Parts: sequence; C-alpha cells; structure tokens
Amino acid sequence: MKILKLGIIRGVIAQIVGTAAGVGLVTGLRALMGLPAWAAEPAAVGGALIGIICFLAGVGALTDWWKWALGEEVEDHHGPDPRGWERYFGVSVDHKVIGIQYGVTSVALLLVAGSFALTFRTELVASGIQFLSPALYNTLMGLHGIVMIAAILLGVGAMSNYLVPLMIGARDMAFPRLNAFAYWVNVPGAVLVVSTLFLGGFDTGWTGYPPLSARAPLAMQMFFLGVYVVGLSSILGSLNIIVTTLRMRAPGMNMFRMPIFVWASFATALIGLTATQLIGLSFQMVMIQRLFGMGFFDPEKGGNVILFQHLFWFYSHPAVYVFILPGLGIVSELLPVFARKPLFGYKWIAMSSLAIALVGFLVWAHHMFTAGMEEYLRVPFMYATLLVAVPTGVKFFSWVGTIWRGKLEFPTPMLFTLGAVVVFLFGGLTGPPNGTVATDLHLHDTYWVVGHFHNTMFGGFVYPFFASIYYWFPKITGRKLDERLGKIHFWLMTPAFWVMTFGMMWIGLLGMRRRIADYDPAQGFDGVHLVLTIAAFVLATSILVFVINLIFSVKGGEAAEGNVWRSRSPEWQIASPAPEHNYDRPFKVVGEPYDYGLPGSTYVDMNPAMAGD
Amino acid sequence: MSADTAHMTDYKFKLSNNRLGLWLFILSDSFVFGGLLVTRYYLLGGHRPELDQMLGLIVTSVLLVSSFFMNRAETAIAHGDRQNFIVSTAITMILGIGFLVGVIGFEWRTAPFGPSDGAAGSVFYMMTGMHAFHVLTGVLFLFVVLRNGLRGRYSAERHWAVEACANYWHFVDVVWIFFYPALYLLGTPAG
Amino acid sequence: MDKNKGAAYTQGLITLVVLAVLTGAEYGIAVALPSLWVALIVIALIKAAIVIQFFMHIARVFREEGGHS
Amino acid sequence: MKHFIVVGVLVIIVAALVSMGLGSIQLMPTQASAQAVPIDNLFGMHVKVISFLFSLIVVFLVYSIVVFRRKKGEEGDGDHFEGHTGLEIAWTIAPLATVLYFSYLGAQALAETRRADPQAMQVNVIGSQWSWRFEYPELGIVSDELRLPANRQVLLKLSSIDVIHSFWVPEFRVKQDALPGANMVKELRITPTLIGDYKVRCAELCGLQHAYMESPVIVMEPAGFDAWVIRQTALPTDPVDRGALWAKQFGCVACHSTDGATIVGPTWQGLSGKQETLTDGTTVTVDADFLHTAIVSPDAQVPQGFAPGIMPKNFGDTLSAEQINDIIAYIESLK
Repeated sequence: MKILKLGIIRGVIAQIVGTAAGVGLVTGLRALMGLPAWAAEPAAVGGALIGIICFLAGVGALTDWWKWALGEEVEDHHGPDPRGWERYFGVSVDHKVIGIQYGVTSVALLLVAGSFALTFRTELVASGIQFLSPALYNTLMGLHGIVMIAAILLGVGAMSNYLVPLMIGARDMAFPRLNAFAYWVNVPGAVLVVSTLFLGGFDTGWTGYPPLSARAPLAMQMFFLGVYVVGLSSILGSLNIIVTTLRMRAPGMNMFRMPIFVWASFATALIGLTATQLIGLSFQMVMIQRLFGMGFFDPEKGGNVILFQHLFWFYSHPAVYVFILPGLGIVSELLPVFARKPLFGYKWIAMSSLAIALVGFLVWAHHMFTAGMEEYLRVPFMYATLLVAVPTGVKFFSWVGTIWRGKLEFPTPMLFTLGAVVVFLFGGLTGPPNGTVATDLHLHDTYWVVGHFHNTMFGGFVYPFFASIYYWFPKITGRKLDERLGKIHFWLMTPAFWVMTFGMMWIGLLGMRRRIADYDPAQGFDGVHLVLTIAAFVLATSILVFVINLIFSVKGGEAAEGNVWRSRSPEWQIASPAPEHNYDRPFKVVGEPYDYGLPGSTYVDMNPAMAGD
Repeated sequence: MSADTAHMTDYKFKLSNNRLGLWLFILSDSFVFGGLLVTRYYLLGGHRPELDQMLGLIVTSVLLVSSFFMNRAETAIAHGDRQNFIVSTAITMILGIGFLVGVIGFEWRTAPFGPSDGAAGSVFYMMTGMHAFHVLTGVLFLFVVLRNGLRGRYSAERHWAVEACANYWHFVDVVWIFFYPALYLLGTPAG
Repeated sequence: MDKNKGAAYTQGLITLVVLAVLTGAEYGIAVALPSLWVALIVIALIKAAIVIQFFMHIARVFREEGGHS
Repeated sequence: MKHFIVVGVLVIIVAALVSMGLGSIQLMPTQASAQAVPIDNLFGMHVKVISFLFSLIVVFLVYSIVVFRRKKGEEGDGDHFEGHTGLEIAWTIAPLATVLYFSYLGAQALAETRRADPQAMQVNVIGSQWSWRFEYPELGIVSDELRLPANRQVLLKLSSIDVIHSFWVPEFRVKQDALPGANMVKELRITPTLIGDYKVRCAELCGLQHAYMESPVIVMEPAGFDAWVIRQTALPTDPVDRGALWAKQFGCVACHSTDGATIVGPTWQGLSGKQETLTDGTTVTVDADFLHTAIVSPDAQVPQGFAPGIMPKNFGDTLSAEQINDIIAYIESLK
C-alpha cells in the first residue's frame, strides 16, 4: 500500500492501536491486582501514554535508537530523503525539512486556535448566552490558550530550526535524530490536546489550577498529558539549539559575530531547556493526584494550592520570553537589511536577550500578587518584574538607532517588522501597571490583562513570525509571496488588531473579568463587545488572505533567484532552496554581520582558501 | 589524512557535542528534582516522613557503592581492560536492581502511610517514585551497555555509550545524595 | 584520567571511601545532633561536588578536544 | 541636529496630546473606596509615562519612515554607524532609575491599601461554587449580600469551601483570592466611601457558572446599616421561611432552582414525593430522609442525569441540624 509509506499515516494507525492496547493493559493489570477492572481515568491515561510511544515507533522516530541499542552502527544521515511532498510526512533528519514541518504545523495550529477564539468571541457579541453552553465556552477558551501556546512554540521551533544552522554555517543541527524526535513528539501531543473536545472538555482554562483541575472531567488528564509532551519537545529542541550554537559555528564566527537571531534563539533555548521541566512537574503532580489520590494540592490532605501556582509560573512566565525573544531577534535581524544600516549596538542587543532570559527566572510570582501567596514576596517580585523593562528598553532604543538616517524600504516583511515594533512597544508599556502590586490588585484577571497579553504576543511573535515567513519564503521555496496580497494582509490585520486590544483593555479597566462565558448587561459592555467581535472577524479575514497567498505562491509565485533582499547573511549567498547539506564547504567569517553601508566589506567569505590547499 | 583518522576526528567532534548535550540534559532534569525538593519543603517544612532509618542507610550505601563500580567500569574500558569492565558493569546493574528492590519492594511496603495519606505520603511516594523511575531507566541503559559490551562493541578509543551511561548513573546518585537527607534525616518525624 | 590504570582505580577507591565516611557522618549528625541541620546540607553539597568532579569528570565537557582519555 | 530638534518638539506635542486624550475618557470605574485612591493615582502616573514613552518611540519611528525613506531611483546604503556606547549606557540607566522609582511608588501604594484600622468591622467571606456567603461574626448575621456602612473600614476574611475564587468589586479596586484550606484564610481591607449598589464579581475562573458568581454589595448610610442589622438578627418563625433564607445564604439556589429549571443540580420544585431513578438503577421516593442524606453526603445517591462530585460534601458540618431541617421543610413546601 502506497499510503503506508507515509510515516505519519503509520504513526496515526500505531497510535490508535497503541491506545487500545494501553486501555486493555491497564484494565488487565487492575483485574490482576484485584481492583475493579474498569476505571475510565487510569485506562485513558495508560492508553494515551502507550499511544504516544506507539505513534513515535510507528512514524519511525525511534528506529535508529532501537538499532543502536541492539548494537548496530547507524549513520546520522541515511542518504537523501524522498523528493517531493512525501518527505514532509515522514521522519527526516534534515533541519530544513524539520523546520518546514514545524512551520506548517504551527500555521495549522494557529488557524485551529484562532477559529476557537472566533467561536467564543461570537458568543460574547452580546450579554446572555447565545449558542455556547458555559461548559463548551470554557473548554474552547482553555483550548484557544493552550493550542496557541503549542502553535507559538512550534513556530519558534520552525524559525530556530530552519535558520540557526544556516546562519552559523553548520551542515545540520548537532543532534539530527533528536531534532526529528522533538518535532514528531508534538503530533500525538496535539492530538491529545484536541481530543479534550470530545472527552467532555475541561473548565479550568489553560492554567489548570487545582483544586478545580483536580475535580474536572477526564479530558483534563488528556490536556495535561498533551501539554507535557509538547513541553518535552521544547526541552529537547532547546538542548539541540544550545549545543549547535556553541559547537557548530563556522570558522571565524565568534559569539559576537553571529547573526543576532542566533543570540535570541540561544537565550530562548536557555529558558526552554530548564524552566519547562517545572510546568511538566506541576501538571504531573495534578495527574498523579487524580490517579492515586495523592494530596499535593488538596487542603484536606495537607496540600497547598499555592504550591502549584509557584511551580506552574516558574515556567509559564519565562515561557512568554520563549515566545517573544525569537520574534525580537527577527526584528533585529530584518531592520538593518531594510534600513541598509548596521544594527545599532549589536552587543547591547545580544546581551539584552540574555538579560531578559535570566531576569525572566526571577519574576514568576508577579502572576500571584492577588493569589494569596506569602505576603513578603510581593514587593521583591515587583522590583524584579519591573527590571525586565530595562533590557527591553535597550532593544527599542537600539532599533530606533538602527533605522535613524537609514535608507528605508518597505516591502511586506519590513511592514510586519515595523508593526511588530509598535505593537510590542504598546504591549511592553502596558506591562508595568500589572507589575506594580497596588495597580495589579485592580488589573489582575481582567480583560486589561487579556489586551496587554495579546499585544505582547502579536508584537513579540505573530508580527515577527509573519515577517519571517514573507522574508524567508523565497529561501525556502525559491518563490516570492505575492506583495500585493501581503500588503492587504498587513493593512487589514493592523487596524483590526488595534481596535481589538484597545477595546479589551478599556473594558478590562472598567470591570470586565477575563475567562467568563457571559457578562452582566448592567456594566454596559455590549456595544464594545460587538465592535471587538467585528474586529476579530476582520483580523481573521486578513489571516485568510495570508493563507491563500501561501497556497498560491508555493507553486505560482514569482521566481526568486539568489539574494532577493540584498542581505549579508550567509544563507542568502547560496542557491534557493538551500541544497541538502547547506554549504558545499565551510565558509569563513571575515567581517561584521551588519556592516551595511561600509564599502568593500563582506560578512562571509564563501570560498576560503583551505589550510591544506 | 587517512580515512581512518578522518573518521576518528569526526568521532571526537561528535563526542564533544554529545558530552555537552548530556550535561545539558542533566541540567534540565535536575530542575525536576529541584522542584520536588521545593515541594517537600513547601508542604512538610521542618517535618519528615516516618521511615525505616536502617533501610534508608542500606539503600543509600547500595547506590553509593554502585556508583563506585560504575566508575570502575568506565576506567576499565578507557584502559582497554575488558574483563574488568564487564564485571564492574554487571555489579553496578545488580546493585541498581538491589536499590529498586530496597525502595519499592521494602520501603514502599513497610512505610506507615500510603500515597493518599496526607502530605508526607504524597511527597515521599512522588520523590522516591520519580527517582526510582530514573534508576530503572539507568538499569535498562546498563543492560544495553552490558549486552553490547559482551559483543565487543567498545574499545579504549570509542566508548561514548559507556561514558554516557556512567554519567547518567552518577547523576541519579547525586539526586539521591540530596533526597536521602531530605527524606530521612532533616527535620523531626511527622506524627 | 591522565594517569595510568592503577592510579585511576585508586582514585575511584579513595572517592568511595571519602563518600562513605561523609555518609556515615551525615547519619551520625542526624541521630546525635539534629539541630545541626545546616551541616547535613553542607555535607550533601560536598558529596555532590565530589561525585560530579571525580566520577562524572565534569571538566571533560569544557575541553575543546574530544576523545576519551 | 535639525532632525533631533524637530523630533523633540514632535515628541512633546504628541505625548501631550495622547496624555490629554486618555485623560478625557473614563478609564476607571467609579471610585468608591479609600483604597482606590492610591491605586488610581499610581495608575494615572503610569498612563502619563506610557503616553510619553509610546510617543517617544513612535514619533522617532514615523519620522524615520517619512524622512529617511528610500526615494525613487535612489541607490546605496544608509549612514554607517554601529552604535554609541554612551547612548546605550544612558538608555540603560534612565529606565533603570524610572522602574526603581515606580517600584518604590508601588510599594508605597500597596502599604496604603493595607493600612489597618483597629476599629474595622470583620466580615467572613466564604466562596463556593457558585455563590458568596457573608458572615458578620460580631453581629451574628449570615447574609447572601454584602451590606456595608459607608466610611468605616471592613476587614474581610476570605476563604473557600471548594476551589479558588477571587473577591473583586471593581469600584473598590482591591482584589484577593479566596482559597480552600483551613490555614489559608486571606485578608482584605476596604473602606467604602460612596453610597451605592455594587457587585462582587468572582475574578478567578472557578468552573461552569463562574460568570454568574456575582453577589450584591450595598454601601449604606450608617443609620440604614444599623436598621438592617436589627432586621436581620430577628429570624422568621416559620421553618419554611427560615429554610428559604438558609438556601439563599448558603448558596443552594445557585445550583438548584425553585421554578423547575435545571441549573446544575435537580430543581427543588416538585422534588419532594417524586420518584427518582438513581445512577445505580434503583428507584426511590424522595422523602425527608432522602433529602437529609442528599444534603450531608450528596454522592451517596445521585439521580440519573446528574454527575457526582459537584456538590460540596461538607454541608453536614457547615449547617446545623436545625438549619438542615428548615431547608428540608422549605423543599417540601415547593410543590
């Protein structure tokens, strides 16, 4: 059967079989232990776990390691992948293929999560229940959050996987097989997360705070397990990025001559590698509490609900820096190209990424100012939180310095880059009122926070992600995206987005709570919600334009030969799409990465004299 | 450059990558155990679970001695002493299984509380369970290394798998170095 | 392990003895002087440092040159 | 230099306009408590700084876009300069000083909201899915609405019997989560200053009916409050009326309707005497014994179509035996 040649089909079949086998295994074991044989929750969790492993085995992500354990020699690369579209549906160890797999999955999940948002946004068009039950509303709202987070993590994976090895002149990532594993483990994870819709939903939002999550329906377990798996991918991907950055750079590329995006990616990976473990642990603890009746977060058994929040936010705050740092790296990467000027204060921007990542570890409790945590923690965490503004400010001022007296061009990627700067600026500036404890007492858990958060996510991830797609699409496919459709995308999305977030913040200040299925008509928010919903639909239309552009340009776009943006970066000095092993021979770094406007200077020497020649 | 030396250069380059990767994995994993220690102090504070001290000392010693044999196995293969390498690896594996029997087989059965009995039970079973899971994976890793070792896969020049297995095993030991006082020694026994 | 075989084995043995002594000390302190809990933490840190240095050879990761030696 | 002067002037103008614009729309709800004052003042300062910094960057950006754009047919690159250490240091130090100052202000304002009045009246606020209960221990009143005398500090002691809830009256600004657990009672101090009707709105997602977890908050003249206290302390003599009161105060009616509609649990209308089929398949007649068990151990007998585990299991402890009997009498009265 031809269709079975596709890894993903084998994987899905294996996952279904594995899940059934897992359910049977748990039930059998319980019968052997003398417990009542059928218990839905342990059976479902056991089934899901074994299903994940079977998917990975079925798709072929474990094959090489299995052979290695049996003592066979295995090569890193097994010769060329199948040509054509088939290679994207099976295990490939080529970082470019994996990057594209990440990217396409990310866009697909963005659409899924966005449609969830549209659905419940429509419900909010007026007060009163229109068509969603509160249970379904809560589930969709929680899913919008977590699927978006997964989509963003995958998008970050796409950018760093595709770009980092190309930018530093490596043939591939340091651990290609681990790289493929880290991508494929997401797929069964996403299946589990979406399965919650069909298993009764969950009403906790994406944060899954106990004791509510300890009482939620069975779907809660699938949610926890799915997120855990996506987190695992993030950890392994980060590990790969760090080793690749530290060990695989081309000759002459010291740390301060790397393209700036590599710095952003590196700082991101430091967070992803370490902090992610704690959201995994906190979710595991709720899972185990539900399965074995343990009492971590059950006050009646000596547990403490605040403990969960500490563990959870220790990751989940730094996580937002995982989402935004690569995006800010993209902004720093593209501004010099389109301003035709050096990046202002390269070292300061590089170090500010690192500083944001490190300070990010010390601020988690600002999500808990009103949560009833230890009183003495509030003021120190306020100081630490506001400190994040300092390195972020350095980035903004340096960006202004970069475009000042440049020769600015405005193709679509530059539009999205500038959009990112302004939107993220506003997102960043609306952060401090949440950070100073006193004002947060009012703002916490309101729509103001929702508006602030969407500003940071759009400015820090969505706009730069679109910019990077428009910018590197010619590199990936050899064709350009349509400029006209790109501009329509930008000019539809931007005003709609501003209307949406301003409206959210405004009614938030006036008393609109977040995560509610219905609101009190006496508060008079009906009109604003109507406008917000219209804006959301305009925004969705702009995304539709983008998707159409993608689909048509892959085959029918204008052919783009060579260095379309006149960039100094090494990936633009080779053919598009990049050849299988990137560079025929290692290039040599002979100059600074962003010396635009310095006559006669180059960044890389693509044909250096070899030592032995 | 002969093909053989080129191969060796390639191997050494990858070895360095692998080492860094493994250490990063260990760093990452240690956050899990750090989180568990935080949980222990957050929920139990100055109290500790009521446990069998003698058993605790025995399993701790078993794990410590296993680490010694693990190191001995790695030293042996690095010097081409295959015989010693095989024996030491086997002893490490047996001690590892012994540790699991001690914790799961005895401590879990004799502890005066179950996993659902209060915070002490939750913390104790979660910490030992998570650690035992790592010991179990370590034992499986040892088994793979032993099996491939018996087939002569490792030499003084090429034995990354042995080194990786050893480092992982020692890491599990380091975790227990912190868990042992946290569970058995620090604080007063909870009622 | 820039030593000959015998020295390497001896180093392993010495490490084991030191760790065993420290573990004994830990147990002794916990039984006899429970108020000295700081000592237990310090000893645990020392033990971990010893294992990381002499069993796990952390220095190897910072060496530019790969290779087992 | 010319560029900088133009931009500088523009920044000042735009910042002033933005700041004035924001000042002219209502950003905050009515200010109805003493604690709201320092919070609103601090927020006002934030708005000014946000207006300035936003204008600063955006004006520079827009100016560059307009003035430094590539004209038609123009070739070549921009000016070559790679950075300026002095500037970088300046724009590290200045924001650092600003955020430290704001943190200090934040701590001050926080202390202000927490200033304790020893004469404060205590109210225990108990959250449950999905209603609030207010106990006045000094007055011996239990109520489902929070009535407060104006200009007197009230000390709220917040707790929850099931999941996490959060006490928030937007007009009072301050917010605090109510946590489950005997040792997790949290405090919040509010001095209402403006007479009027408000609502406490649960601000922490607490499950299905979270959106509707709102209860009236009424700030009254001290004289009116005293009259209310007197009315409340006299209990009705009819057990049915008392039962109706308890059902409201303890939040029963948040899940059980009295008009035949199903909210979360079974409706009470016509419940007594009805034949119920339980999840284990048995059929029973609903009588006083059945209702008693249903209140003190709800999961023992779950009617078909309803999920176990939703109703709190501790009503046997929170309600007295008389109160339970009153509630049963009330249910039996709902034909």
